[in-house]
Amino acid sequence: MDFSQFNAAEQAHMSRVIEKKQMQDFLRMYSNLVERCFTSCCNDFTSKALSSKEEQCMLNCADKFLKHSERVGARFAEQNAVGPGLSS
Amino acid sequence: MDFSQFNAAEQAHMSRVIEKKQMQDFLRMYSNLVERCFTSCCNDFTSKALSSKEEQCMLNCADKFLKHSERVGARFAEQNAVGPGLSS
Amino acid sequence: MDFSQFNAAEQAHMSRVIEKKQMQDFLRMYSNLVERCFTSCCNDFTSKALSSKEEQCMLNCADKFLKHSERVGARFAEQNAVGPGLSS
Amino acid sequence: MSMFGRGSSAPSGAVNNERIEMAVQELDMVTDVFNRLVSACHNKCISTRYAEGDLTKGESVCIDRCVAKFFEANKKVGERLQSVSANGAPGGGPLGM
Amino acid sequence: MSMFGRGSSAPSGAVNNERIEMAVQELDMVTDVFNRLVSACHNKCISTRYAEGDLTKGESVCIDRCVAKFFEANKKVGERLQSVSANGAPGGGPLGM
Amino acid sequence: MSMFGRGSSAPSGAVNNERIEMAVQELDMVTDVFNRLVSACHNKCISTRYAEGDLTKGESVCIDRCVAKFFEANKKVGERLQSVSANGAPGGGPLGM
Repeated sequence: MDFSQFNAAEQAHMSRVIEKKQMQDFLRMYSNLVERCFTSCCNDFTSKALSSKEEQCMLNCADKFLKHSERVGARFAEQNAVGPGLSS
Repeated sequence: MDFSQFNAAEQAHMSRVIEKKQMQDFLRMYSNLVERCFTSCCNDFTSKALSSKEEQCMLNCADKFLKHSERVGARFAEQNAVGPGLSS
Repeated sequence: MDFSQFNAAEQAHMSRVIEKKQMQDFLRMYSNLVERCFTSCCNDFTSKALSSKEEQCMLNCADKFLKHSERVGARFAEQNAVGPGLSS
Repeated sequence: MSMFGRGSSAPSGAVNNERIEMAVQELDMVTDVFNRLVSACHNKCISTRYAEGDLTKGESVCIDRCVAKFFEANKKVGERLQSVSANGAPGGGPLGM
Repeated sequence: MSMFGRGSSAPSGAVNNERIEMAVQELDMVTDVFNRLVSACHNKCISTRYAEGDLTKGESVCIDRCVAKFFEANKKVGERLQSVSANGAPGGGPLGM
Repeated sequence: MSMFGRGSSAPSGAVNNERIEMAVQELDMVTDVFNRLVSACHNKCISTRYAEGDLTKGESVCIDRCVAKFFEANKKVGERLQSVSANGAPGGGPLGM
Protein backbone atom coordinates (compact mmCIF):
# COMPACT_ATOMS: atom_id res chain seq x y z
CA MET A 1 0.00 0.00 0.00
CA ASP A 2 1.11 3.49 -0.81
CA PHE A 3 0.35 6.40 1.52
CA SER A 4 2.69 8.87 -0.24
CA GLN A 5 -0.20 11.09 -1.33
CA PHE A 6 -1.16 11.54 2.35
CA ASN A 7 -0.22 14.72 4.18
CA ALA A 8 1.82 14.61 7.38
CA ALA A 9 -1.19 14.57 9.71
CA GLU A 10 -2.75 11.72 7.74
CA GLN A 11 0.46 9.72 7.67
CA ALA A 12 0.84 10.11 11.44
CA HIS A 13 -2.77 8.99 11.86
CA MET A 14 -2.26 5.93 9.63
CA SER A 15 0.89 4.92 11.55
CA ARG A 16 -1.12 4.82 14.75
CA VAL A 17 -3.91 2.86 13.05
CA ILE A 18 -1.43 0.34 11.62
CA GLU A 19 0.40 -0.01 14.93
CA LYS A 20 -2.89 -0.76 16.66
CA LYS A 21 -3.93 -3.22 13.95
CA GLN A 22 -0.63 -5.07 14.24
CA MET A 23 -1.27 -5.64 17.93
CA GLN A 24 -4.82 -6.84 17.21
CA ASP A 25 -3.60 -9.13 14.43
CA PHE A 26 -0.93 -10.57 16.68
CA LEU A 27 -3.44 -11.31 19.47
CA ARG A 28 -5.88 -12.83 17.00
CA MET A 29 -3.13 -14.94 15.44
CA TYR A 30 -2.10 -16.11 18.90
CA SER A 31 -5.56 -17.26 19.99
CA ASN A 32 -6.13 -18.84 16.58
CA LEU A 33 -2.84 -20.74 16.98
CA VAL A 34 -3.79 -22.01 20.44
CA GLU A 35 -7.23 -23.16 19.25
CA ARG A 36 -5.82 -24.89 16.17
CA CYS A 37 -3.01 -26.66 18.03
CA PHE A 38 -5.27 -27.64 20.92
CA THR A 39 -7.73 -29.19 18.45
CA SER A 40 -4.95 -31.22 16.80
CA CYS A 41 -2.92 -32.15 19.88
CA CYS A 42 -5.33 -32.72 22.76
CA ASN A 43 -7.71 -35.62 22.44
CA ASP A 44 -7.51 -37.42 25.74
CA PHE A 45 -9.90 -36.06 28.35
CA THR A 46 -9.52 -38.83 30.89
CA SER A 47 -7.12 -36.44 32.64
CA LYS A 48 -7.05 -32.68 33.11
CA ALA A 49 -3.25 -32.47 33.04
CA LEU A 50 -1.41 -31.93 29.76
CA SER A 51 0.58 -35.12 29.05
CA SER A 52 4.21 -34.72 27.98
CA LYS A 53 3.23 -36.00 24.55
CA GLU A 54 0.46 -33.38 24.26
CA GLU A 55 2.83 -30.67 25.47
CA GLN A 56 5.47 -31.57 22.89
CA CYS A 57 2.80 -31.59 20.19
CA MET A 58 1.58 -28.11 21.26
CA LEU A 59 5.13 -26.71 21.15
CA ASN A 60 5.92 -28.26 17.76
CA CYS A 61 2.57 -27.06 16.44
CA ALA A 62 3.19 -23.50 17.70
CA ASP A 63 6.72 -23.41 16.24
CA LYS A 64 5.51 -24.77 12.94
CA PHE A 65 2.57 -22.39 12.78
CA LEU A 66 4.85 -19.38 13.28
CA LYS A 67 7.28 -20.59 10.62
CA HIS A 68 4.36 -21.28 8.29
CA SER A 69 2.95 -17.77 8.83
CA GLU A 70 6.36 -16.20 8.24
CA ARG A 71 6.86 -18.13 5.01
CA VAL A 72 3.38 -17.26 3.75
CA GLY A 73 4.04 -13.63 4.73
CA ALA A 74 7.29 -13.57 2.75
CA ARG A 75 5.62 -15.04 -0.37
CA PHE A 76 2.66 -12.70 0.10
CA ALA A 77 4.96 -9.69 0.19
CA GLU A 78 6.62 -10.83 -3.04
CA GLN A 79 3.33 -11.22 -4.87
CA ASN A 80 2.22 -7.92 -3.36
CA ALA A 81 -0.79 -7.27 -5.57
CA VAL A 82 -3.95 -8.27 -3.72
CA GLY A 83 -7.30 -8.93 -5.34
CA PRO A 84 -6.37 -7.48 -8.73
CA GLY A 85 -9.26 -5.76 -10.32
CA LEU A 86 -10.75 -5.08 -6.93
CA SER A 87 -8.19 -2.98 -5.12
CA SER A 88 -6.95 -1.11 -8.16
CA MET B 1 -9.48 -7.39 34.71
CA ASP B 2 -8.80 -4.55 37.09
CA PHE B 3 -9.96 -1.02 36.35
CA SER B 4 -9.25 0.31 39.86
CA GLN B 5 -6.54 2.67 38.61
CA PHE B 6 -9.13 4.33 36.33
CA ASN B 7 -10.70 7.64 37.29
CA ALA B 8 -14.46 8.05 37.57
CA ALA B 9 -14.94 9.26 33.99
CA GLU B 10 -12.91 6.35 32.67
CA GLN B 11 -14.78 3.82 34.79
CA ALA B 12 -18.11 5.19 33.57
CA HIS B 13 -16.85 4.97 29.99
CA MET B 14 -15.68 1.37 30.44
CA SER B 15 -19.05 0.37 31.95
CA ARG B 16 -20.78 1.56 28.81
CA VAL B 17 -18.23 -0.22 26.61
CA ILE B 18 -18.64 -3.46 28.56
CA GLU B 19 -22.43 -3.20 28.52
CA LYS B 20 -22.38 -2.77 24.76
CA LYS B 21 -19.94 -5.64 24.29
CA GLN B 22 -22.11 -7.94 26.39
CA MET B 23 -25.03 -7.31 24.05
CA GLN B 24 -22.85 -7.93 20.99
CA ASP B 25 -21.43 -11.12 22.54
CA PHE B 26 -24.91 -12.34 23.35
CA LEU B 27 -26.16 -11.75 19.79
CA ARG B 28 -23.06 -13.39 18.32
CA MET B 29 -23.43 -16.37 20.67
CA TYR B 30 -27.07 -16.67 19.67
CA SER B 31 -26.45 -16.76 15.92
CA ASN B 32 -23.50 -19.11 16.43
CA LEU B 33 -25.76 -21.42 18.44
CA VAL B 34 -28.44 -21.44 15.72
CA GLU B 35 -25.89 -22.18 13.00
CA ARG B 36 -24.23 -24.95 14.98
CA CYS B 37 -27.48 -26.64 15.99
CA PHE B 38 -28.98 -26.30 12.51
CA THR B 39 -25.88 -27.95 11.04
CA SER B 40 -26.17 -30.88 13.46
CA CYS B 41 -29.94 -31.28 13.53
CA CYS B 42 -31.29 -30.51 10.07
CA ASN B 43 -30.25 -32.86 7.30
CA ASP B 44 -33.45 -33.63 5.46
CA PHE B 45 -34.27 -31.16 2.72
CA THR B 46 -37.05 -33.11 1.06
CA SER B 47 -39.38 -30.86 3.08
CA LYS B 48 -39.26 -27.21 4.12
CA ALA B 49 -41.05 -27.80 7.40
CA LEU B 50 -39.10 -28.58 10.55
CA SER B 51 -39.95 -32.17 11.55
CA SER B 52 -40.80 -32.85 15.19
CA LYS B 53 -37.55 -34.81 15.46
CA GLU B 54 -35.56 -31.89 14.08
CA GLU B 55 -37.35 -29.47 16.40
CA GLN B 56 -36.60 -31.58 19.47
CA CYS B 57 -32.97 -31.83 18.37
CA MET B 58 -32.75 -28.01 17.99
CA LEU B 59 -34.21 -27.45 21.46
CA ASN B 60 -31.95 -30.02 23.11
CA CYS B 61 -28.97 -28.60 21.26
CA ALA B 62 -29.81 -25.02 22.34
CA ASP B 63 -30.31 -26.05 25.97
CA LYS B 64 -27.11 -28.05 25.98
CA PHE B 65 -25.13 -25.26 24.32
CA LEU B 66 -26.24 -22.76 26.96
CA LYS B 67 -25.37 -25.15 29.79
CA HIS B 68 -22.04 -25.86 28.14
CA SER B 69 -21.26 -22.13 27.81
CA GLU B 70 -22.22 -21.52 31.42
CA ARG B 71 -20.01 -24.33 32.65
CA VAL B 72 -17.06 -23.18 30.55
CA GLY B 73 -17.67 -19.63 31.81
CA ALA B 74 -17.61 -20.80 35.43
CA ARG B 75 -14.34 -22.73 34.95
CA PHE B 76 -12.91 -19.81 32.97
CA ALA B 77 -13.67 -17.41 35.80
CA GLU B 78 -11.92 -19.73 38.26
CA GLN B 79 -8.78 -19.96 36.15
CA ASN B 80 -9.03 -16.23 35.55
CA ALA B 81 -5.53 -15.62 34.27
CA VAL B 82 -5.63 -15.49 30.47
CA GLY B 83 -2.64 -15.94 28.20
CA PRO B 84 -0.02 -15.66 30.93
CA GLY B 85 3.09 -14.01 29.66
CA LEU B 86 1.02 -12.09 27.15
CA SER B 87 -1.41 -10.06 29.21
CA SER B 88 0.91 -9.40 32.11
CA MET C 1 -35.53 -2.54 9.22
CA ASP C 2 -37.45 0.66 9.64
CA PHE C 3 -35.70 3.98 10.10
CA SER C 4 -38.84 6.09 9.58
CA GLN C 5 -38.77 7.39 13.15
CA PHE C 6 -35.28 8.83 12.48
CA ASN C 7 -34.85 12.53 11.79
CA ALA C 8 -33.14 13.78 8.60
CA ALA C 9 -29.66 13.99 10.16
CA GLU C 10 -29.98 10.48 11.54
CA GLN C 11 -31.24 9.07 8.24
CA ALA C 12 -28.32 10.67 6.40
CA HIS C 13 -25.95 9.21 8.96
CA MET C 14 -27.47 5.71 8.64
CA SER C 15 -27.21 5.87 4.82
CA ARG C 16 -23.47 6.45 5.12
CA VAL C 17 -23.14 3.66 7.68
CA ILE C 18 -25.10 1.24 5.47
CA GLU C 19 -23.13 2.23 2.36
CA LYS C 20 -19.88 1.55 4.20
CA LYS C 21 -21.15 -1.75 5.55
CA GLN C 22 -22.20 -2.89 2.09
CA MET C 23 -18.65 -2.37 0.84
CA GLN C 24 -17.24 -4.25 3.84
CA ASP C 25 -19.75 -7.08 3.37
CA PHE C 26 -18.90 -7.32 -0.31
CA LEU C 27 -15.15 -7.53 0.39
CA ARG C 28 -15.68 -10.10 3.12
CA MET C 29 -17.97 -12.14 0.85
CA TYR C 30 -15.34 -11.99 -1.86
CA SER C 31 -12.45 -13.26 0.27
CA ASN C 32 -14.73 -15.90 1.80
CA LEU C 33 -15.67 -17.05 -1.72
CA VAL C 34 -12.03 -17.30 -2.80
CA GLU C 35 -11.07 -19.27 0.32
CA ARG C 36 -14.03 -21.64 0.00
CA CYS C 37 -13.51 -22.29 -3.73
CA PHE C 38 -9.75 -22.66 -3.35
CA THR C 39 -10.28 -25.24 -0.61
CA SER C 40 -12.66 -27.23 -2.84
CA CYS C 41 -10.89 -26.84 -6.18
CA CYS C 42 -7.14 -26.84 -5.55
CA ASN C 43 -5.65 -30.03 -4.20
CA ASP C 44 -2.59 -30.64 -6.35
CA PHE C 45 0.53 -28.93 -5.06
CA THR C 46 3.03 -30.66 -7.28
CA SER C 47 2.83 -27.51 -9.42
CA LYS C 48 2.43 -23.81 -8.61
CA ALA C 49 0.42 -23.05 -11.75
CA LEU C 50 -3.36 -23.31 -11.73
CA SER C 51 -4.32 -26.22 -14.01
CA SER C 52 -7.11 -25.62 -16.53
CA LYS C 53 -9.26 -28.05 -14.54
CA GLU C 54 -8.64 -26.10 -11.33
CA GLU C 55 -9.35 -22.83 -13.10
CA GLN C 56 -12.67 -24.09 -14.48
CA CYS C 57 -13.60 -25.36 -11.02
CA MET C 58 -12.80 -21.94 -9.48
CA LEU C 59 -14.94 -20.12 -12.04
CA ASN C 60 -17.88 -22.52 -11.66
CA CYS C 61 -17.56 -22.32 -7.89
CA ALA C 62 -17.52 -18.50 -7.96
CA ASP C 63 -20.54 -18.33 -10.29
CA LYS C 64 -22.44 -20.84 -8.21
CA PHE C 65 -21.57 -19.10 -4.96
CA LEU C 66 -22.91 -15.78 -6.26
CA LYS C 67 -26.12 -17.39 -7.50
CA HIS C 68 -26.49 -19.20 -4.20
CA SER C 69 -26.03 -15.95 -2.23
CA GLU C 70 -28.55 -14.15 -4.43
CA ARG C 71 -31.12 -16.90 -4.00
CA VAL C 72 -30.62 -17.01 -0.24
CA GLY C 73 -30.85 -13.20 -0.19
CA ALA C 74 -34.17 -13.28 -2.09
CA ARG C 75 -35.66 -15.87 0.28
CA PHE C 76 -34.26 -14.00 3.27
CA ALA C 77 -35.93 -10.79 2.14
CA GLU C 78 -39.26 -12.64 1.79
CA GLN C 79 -39.08 -14.09 5.28
CA ASN C 80 -37.95 -10.71 6.50
CA ALA C 81 -38.46 -11.26 10.21
CA VAL C 82 -35.13 -12.13 11.81
CA GLY C 83 -34.74 -13.85 15.16
CA PRO C 84 -38.33 -13.28 16.25
CA GLY C 85 -38.52 -12.68 19.93
CA LEU C 86 -35.05 -11.16 19.85
CA SER C 87 -35.31 -8.25 17.49
CA SER C 88 -38.86 -7.29 18.35
CA MET D 1 -18.83 14.93 21.96
CA SER D 2 -17.53 11.43 22.68
CA MET D 3 -18.10 8.62 20.19
CA PHE D 4 -19.77 6.78 23.05
CA GLY D 5 -21.93 9.71 24.11
CA ARG D 6 -25.57 8.94 24.70
CA GLY D 7 -27.65 12.08 24.72
CA SER D 8 -31.11 10.58 24.94
CA SER D 9 -33.18 13.67 24.21
CA ALA D 10 -31.44 15.26 21.24
CA PRO D 11 -33.29 18.11 19.56
CA SER D 12 -34.71 17.18 16.17
CA GLY D 13 -32.03 17.74 13.55
CA ALA D 14 -29.25 16.50 15.86
CA VAL D 15 -28.05 12.90 15.75
CA ASN D 16 -29.12 10.78 18.71
CA ASN D 17 -26.08 8.57 19.26
CA GLU D 18 -27.90 5.93 21.26
CA ARG D 19 -30.50 5.41 18.55
CA ILE D 20 -27.79 5.22 15.87
CA GLU D 21 -25.80 2.74 17.94
CA MET D 22 -28.80 0.47 18.39
CA ALA D 23 -29.60 0.60 14.68
CA VAL D 24 -25.99 -0.27 13.83
CA GLN D 25 -26.08 -3.16 16.28
CA GLU D 26 -29.26 -4.45 14.64
CA LEU D 27 -27.65 -4.17 11.18
CA ASP D 28 -24.63 -6.13 12.42
CA MET D 29 -26.94 -8.81 13.83
CA VAL D 30 -28.89 -9.18 10.57
CA THR D 31 -25.66 -9.34 8.57
CA ASP D 32 -24.19 -11.96 10.89
CA VAL D 33 -27.32 -14.14 10.67
CA PHE D 34 -27.42 -13.78 6.89
CA ASN D 35 -23.77 -14.79 6.50
CA ARG D 36 -24.29 -17.86 8.66
CA LEU D 37 -27.42 -18.76 6.68
CA VAL D 38 -25.51 -18.51 3.39
CA SER D 39 -22.73 -20.68 4.80
CA ALA D 40 -25.03 -23.29 6.39
CA CYS D 41 -27.20 -23.74 3.29
CA HIS D 42 -24.14 -23.81 1.01
CA ASN D 43 -22.76 -26.68 3.09
CA LYS D 44 -26.13 -28.48 3.00
CA CYS D 45 -27.12 -27.95 -0.64
CA ILE D 46 -24.21 -27.24 -2.96
CA SER D 47 -22.21 -30.09 -4.42
CA THR D 48 -18.47 -29.34 -4.24
CA ARG D 49 -17.72 -30.98 -7.57
CA TYR D 50 -18.44 -27.72 -9.39
CA ALA D 51 -19.13 -29.35 -12.74
CA GLU D 52 -21.17 -26.30 -13.79
CA GLY D 53 -21.61 -22.65 -12.79
CA ASP D 54 -25.41 -22.64 -12.59
CA LEU D 55 -27.44 -23.90 -9.68
CA THR D 56 -28.92 -27.28 -10.56
CA LYS D 57 -32.68 -27.81 -10.11
CA GLY D 58 -31.98 -29.93 -7.04
CA GLU D 59 -29.69 -27.32 -5.52
CA SER D 60 -32.25 -24.53 -6.07
CA VAL D 61 -35.05 -26.48 -4.40
CA CYS D 62 -32.74 -27.43 -1.56
CA ILE D 63 -31.77 -23.78 -0.96
CA ASP D 64 -35.41 -22.67 -0.72
CA ARG D 65 -36.21 -25.41 1.80
CA CYS D 66 -32.99 -24.80 3.70
CA VAL D 67 -33.75 -21.09 4.18
CA ALA D 68 -37.33 -21.80 5.27
CA LYS D 69 -36.17 -24.48 7.70
CA PHE D 70 -33.41 -22.25 9.07
CA PHE D 71 -35.95 -19.51 9.81
CA GLU D 72 -38.25 -21.94 11.58
CA ALA D 73 -35.35 -23.40 13.56
CA ASN D 74 -34.19 -19.88 14.46
CA LYS D 75 -37.69 -19.02 15.66
CA LYS D 76 -37.92 -22.08 17.91
CA VAL D 77 -34.54 -21.33 19.47
CA GLY D 78 -35.49 -17.67 19.93
CA GLU D 79 -38.65 -18.66 21.81
CA ARG D 80 -36.69 -21.08 23.97
CA LEU D 81 -34.10 -18.44 24.84
CA GLN D 82 -36.78 -15.93 25.75
CA SER D 83 -38.37 -18.33 28.22
CA VAL D 84 -34.92 -19.18 29.64
CA SER D 85 -33.80 -15.56 30.02
CA ALA D 86 -37.15 -14.68 31.63
CA ASN D 87 -36.04 -17.03 34.43
CA GLY D 88 -32.52 -15.74 34.86
CA ALA D 89 -29.28 -14.83 33.15
CA PRO D 90 -28.81 -16.08 29.59
CA GLY D 91 -25.67 -18.12 29.03
CA GLY D 92 -22.19 -17.49 30.35
CA GLY D 93 -19.73 -14.98 29.04
CA PRO D 94 -16.25 -13.93 30.07
CA LEU D 95 -17.46 -10.46 31.01
CA GLY D 96 -19.64 -11.73 33.82
CA MET D 97 -23.02 -11.88 32.11
CA MET E 1 -10.24 15.43 20.12
CA SER E 2 -9.75 12.61 17.61
CA MET E 3 -11.00 9.11 18.38
CA PHE E 4 -7.39 8.02 17.96
CA GLY E 5 -5.94 10.78 20.13
CA ARG E 6 -3.47 9.65 22.74
CA GLY E 7 -3.09 12.28 25.42
CA SER E 8 -0.95 10.38 27.91
CA SER E 9 -1.24 12.71 30.89
CA ALA E 10 -4.91 13.57 31.10
CA PRO E 11 -6.01 15.46 34.20
CA SER E 12 -8.06 13.36 36.60
CA GLY E 13 -11.68 13.54 35.55
CA ALA E 14 -10.83 13.48 31.85
CA VAL E 15 -10.79 10.26 29.86
CA ASN E 16 -7.33 9.02 28.90
CA ASN E 17 -7.92 7.58 25.42
CA GLU E 18 -4.81 5.43 25.38
CA ARG E 19 -5.73 3.72 28.64
CA ILE E 20 -9.28 3.11 27.41
CA GLU E 21 -8.04 1.73 24.12
CA MET E 22 -5.73 -0.73 25.81
CA ALA E 23 -8.49 -1.87 28.16
CA VAL E 24 -10.84 -2.39 25.21
CA GLN E 25 -8.15 -4.37 23.40
CA GLU E 26 -7.71 -6.57 26.46
CA LEU E 27 -11.48 -7.11 26.64
CA ASP E 28 -11.54 -8.12 22.99
CA MET E 29 -8.67 -10.55 23.56
CA VAL E 30 -10.38 -12.20 26.55
CA THR E 31 -13.65 -12.48 24.63
CA ASP E 32 -11.89 -14.01 21.61
CA VAL E 33 -10.08 -16.59 23.76
CA PHE E 34 -13.30 -17.43 25.60
CA ASN E 35 -15.25 -17.95 22.38
CA ARG E 36 -12.54 -20.25 21.01
CA LEU E 37 -12.47 -22.17 24.29
CA VAL E 38 -16.25 -22.67 24.16
CA SER E 39 -16.01 -23.86 20.57
CA ALA E 40 -12.99 -26.16 21.09
CA CYS E 41 -14.44 -27.88 24.17
CA HIS E 42 -17.88 -28.19 22.55
CA ASN E 43 -16.23 -30.02 19.65
CA LYS E 44 -14.27 -32.24 22.04
CA CYS E 45 -16.95 -33.04 24.62
CA ILE E 46 -20.51 -32.65 23.37
CA SER E 47 -22.17 -35.48 21.50
CA THR E 48 -24.03 -34.17 18.45
CA ARG E 49 -26.89 -36.65 18.79
CA TYR E 50 -28.71 -34.26 21.15
CA ALA E 51 -30.87 -36.94 22.72
CA GLU E 52 -31.34 -34.72 25.79
CA GLY E 53 -31.01 -31.04 26.76
CA ASP E 54 -28.95 -31.55 29.92
CA LEU E 55 -25.22 -32.13 30.00
CA THR E 56 -24.54 -35.80 30.72
CA LYS E 57 -22.18 -36.71 33.57
CA GLY E 58 -19.52 -37.63 31.03
CA GLU E 59 -19.90 -34.36 29.15
CA SER E 60 -19.65 -32.31 32.35
CA VAL E 61 -16.46 -34.04 33.46
CA CYS E 62 -15.02 -33.68 29.98
CA ILE E 63 -15.74 -29.92 29.94
CA ASP E 64 -13.94 -29.37 33.24
CA ARG E 65 -10.87 -31.26 32.04
CA CYS E 66 -10.99 -29.62 28.64
CA VAL E 67 -10.95 -26.10 30.12
CA ALA E 68 -8.11 -26.97 32.50
CA LYS E 69 -6.10 -28.54 29.68
CA PHE E 70 -6.77 -25.60 27.37
CA PHE E 71 -5.43 -23.18 29.99
CA GLU E 72 -2.30 -25.27 30.49
CA ALA E 73 -1.78 -25.57 26.72
CA ASN E 74 -2.32 -21.81 26.34
CA LYS E 75 0.28 -21.16 29.05
CA LYS E 76 2.90 -23.36 27.38
CA VAL E 77 2.38 -21.67 24.03
CA GLY E 78 2.51 -18.22 25.69
CA GLU E 79 5.88 -19.06 27.29
CA ARG E 80 7.20 -20.34 23.97
CA LEU E 81 6.13 -17.20 22.13
CA GLN E 82 7.73 -14.97 24.71
CA SER E 83 11.09 -16.70 24.32
CA VAL E 84 10.73 -16.52 20.51
CA SER E 85 9.77 -12.86 20.43
CA ALA E 86 12.62 -12.02 22.83
CA ASN E 87 14.92 -13.22 20.01
CA GLY E 88 13.27 -11.33 17.16
CA ALA E 89 10.05 -10.54 15.39
CA PRO E 90 7.02 -12.71 16.24
CA GLY E 91 5.37 -14.35 13.23
CA GLY E 92 4.64 -12.81 9.87
CA GLY E 93 1.83 -10.47 9.04
CA PRO E 94 0.74 -8.63 5.93
CA LEU E 95 1.46 -5.27 7.53
CA GLY E 96 5.17 -5.93 7.80
CA MET E 97 5.49 -7.13 11.36
CA MET F 1 -16.43 16.66 13.67
CA SER F 2 -18.26 13.33 13.58
CA MET F 3 -16.32 10.06 13.28
CA PHE F 4 -18.30 9.49 10.11
CA GLY F 5 -17.74 12.97 8.73
CA ARG F 6 -16.54 13.15 5.16
CA GLY F 7 -14.99 16.52 4.47
CA SER F 8 -13.62 15.85 0.99
CA SER F 9 -11.47 18.95 0.55
CA ALA F 10 -9.56 19.26 3.81
CA PRO F 11 -6.78 21.84 3.90
CA SER F 12 -3.30 20.30 3.90
CA GLY F 13 -2.34 19.55 7.50
CA ALA F 14 -5.88 18.47 8.38
CA VAL F 15 -6.96 14.83 8.31
CA ASN F 16 -9.27 13.90 5.42
CA ASN F 17 -11.59 11.38 7.06
CA GLU F 18 -12.80 9.85 3.83
CA ARG F 19 -9.26 9.11 2.67
CA ILE F 20 -8.36 7.61 6.05
CA GLU F 21 -11.50 5.48 6.05
CA MET F 22 -10.74 4.07 2.61
CA ALA F 23 -7.16 3.29 3.60
CA VAL F 24 -8.36 1.52 6.76
CA GLN F 25 -10.86 -0.47 4.70
CA GLU F 26 -8.07 -1.53 2.33
CA LEU F 27 -5.89 -2.57 5.29
CA ASP F 28 -8.76 -4.65 6.67
CA MET F 29 -9.22 -6.31 3.27
CA VAL F 30 -5.53 -7.19 2.94
CA THR F 31 -5.44 -8.56 6.48
CA ASP F 32 -8.57 -10.65 5.88
CA VAL F 33 -7.15 -12.13 2.66
CA PHE F 34 -3.82 -12.84 4.35
CA ASN F 35 -5.45 -14.63 7.28
CA ARG F 36 -7.51 -16.79 4.92
CA LEU F 37 -4.39 -17.57 2.88
CA VAL F 38 -2.52 -18.65 6.01
CA SER F 39 -5.43 -20.84 7.04
CA ALA F 40 -6.04 -22.38 3.58
CA CYS F 41 -2.37 -23.24 2.99
CA HIS F 42 -1.95 -24.58 6.53
CA ASN F 43 -4.86 -26.95 5.88
CA LYS F 44 -3.38 -27.97 2.52
CA CYS F 45 0.29 -28.33 3.44
CA ILE F 46 0.96 -28.90 7.14
CA SER F 47 0.75 -32.40 8.56
CA THR F 48 -1.15 -32.41 11.86
CA ARG F 49 1.08 -35.05 13.45
CA TYR F 50 3.47 -32.34 14.66
CA ALA F 51 6.42 -34.70 15.04
CA GLU F 52 8.81 -31.72 14.73
CA GLY F 53 8.72 -27.94 15.07
CA ASP F 54 10.45 -27.11 11.80
CA LEU F 55 8.79 -27.05 8.41
CA THR F 56 9.79 -30.17 6.48
CA LYS F 57 11.19 -29.77 2.96
CA GLY F 58 7.91 -31.02 1.51
CA GLU F 59 5.84 -28.60 3.61
CA SER F 60 8.03 -25.64 2.57
CA VAL F 61 7.71 -26.42 -1.12
CA CYS F 62 3.97 -26.95 -0.73
CA ILE F 63 3.54 -23.56 0.98
CA ASP F 64 5.33 -21.73 -1.86
CA ARG F 65 3.16 -23.41 -4.48
CA CYS F 66 0.01 -22.94 -2.41
CA VAL F 67 0.55 -19.18 -2.10
CA ALA F 68 1.30 -18.82 -5.82
CA LYS F 69 -1.77 -20.86 -6.74
CA PHE F 70 -3.97 -18.94 -4.31
CA PHE F 71 -2.92 -15.65 -5.93
CA GLU F 72 -3.64 -16.96 -9.40
CA ALA F 73 -7.01 -18.34 -8.27
CA ASN F 74 -7.82 -15.03 -6.57
CA LYS F 75 -6.97 -13.18 -9.79
CA LYS F 76 -9.24 -15.36 -11.93
CA VAL F 77 -12.15 -14.89 -9.53
CA GLY F 78 -11.51 -11.14 -9.39
CA GLU F 79 -11.68 -10.90 -13.17
CA ARG F 80 -14.88 -12.94 -13.22
CA LEU F 81 -16.52 -10.74 -10.61
CA GLN F 82 -15.59 -7.59 -12.46
CA SER F 83 -17.28 -8.82 -15.63
CA VAL F 84 -20.33 -9.90 -13.62
CA SER F 85 -20.65 -6.64 -11.70
CA ALA F 86 -20.21 -4.68 -14.93
CA ASN F 87 -23.50 -6.32 -15.98
CA GLY F 88 -25.45 -5.69 -12.79
CA ALA F 89 -25.48 -6.02 -9.03
CA PRO F 90 -22.83 -8.28 -7.48
CA GLY F 91 -24.22 -11.00 -5.22
CA GLY F 92 -26.98 -10.70 -2.67
CA GLY F 93 -26.71 -9.23 0.78
CA PRO F 94 -29.18 -8.61 3.58
CA LEU F 95 -28.85 -4.85 3.20
CA GLY F 96 -30.32 -4.83 -0.25
CA MET F 97 -27.22 -4.85 -2.42
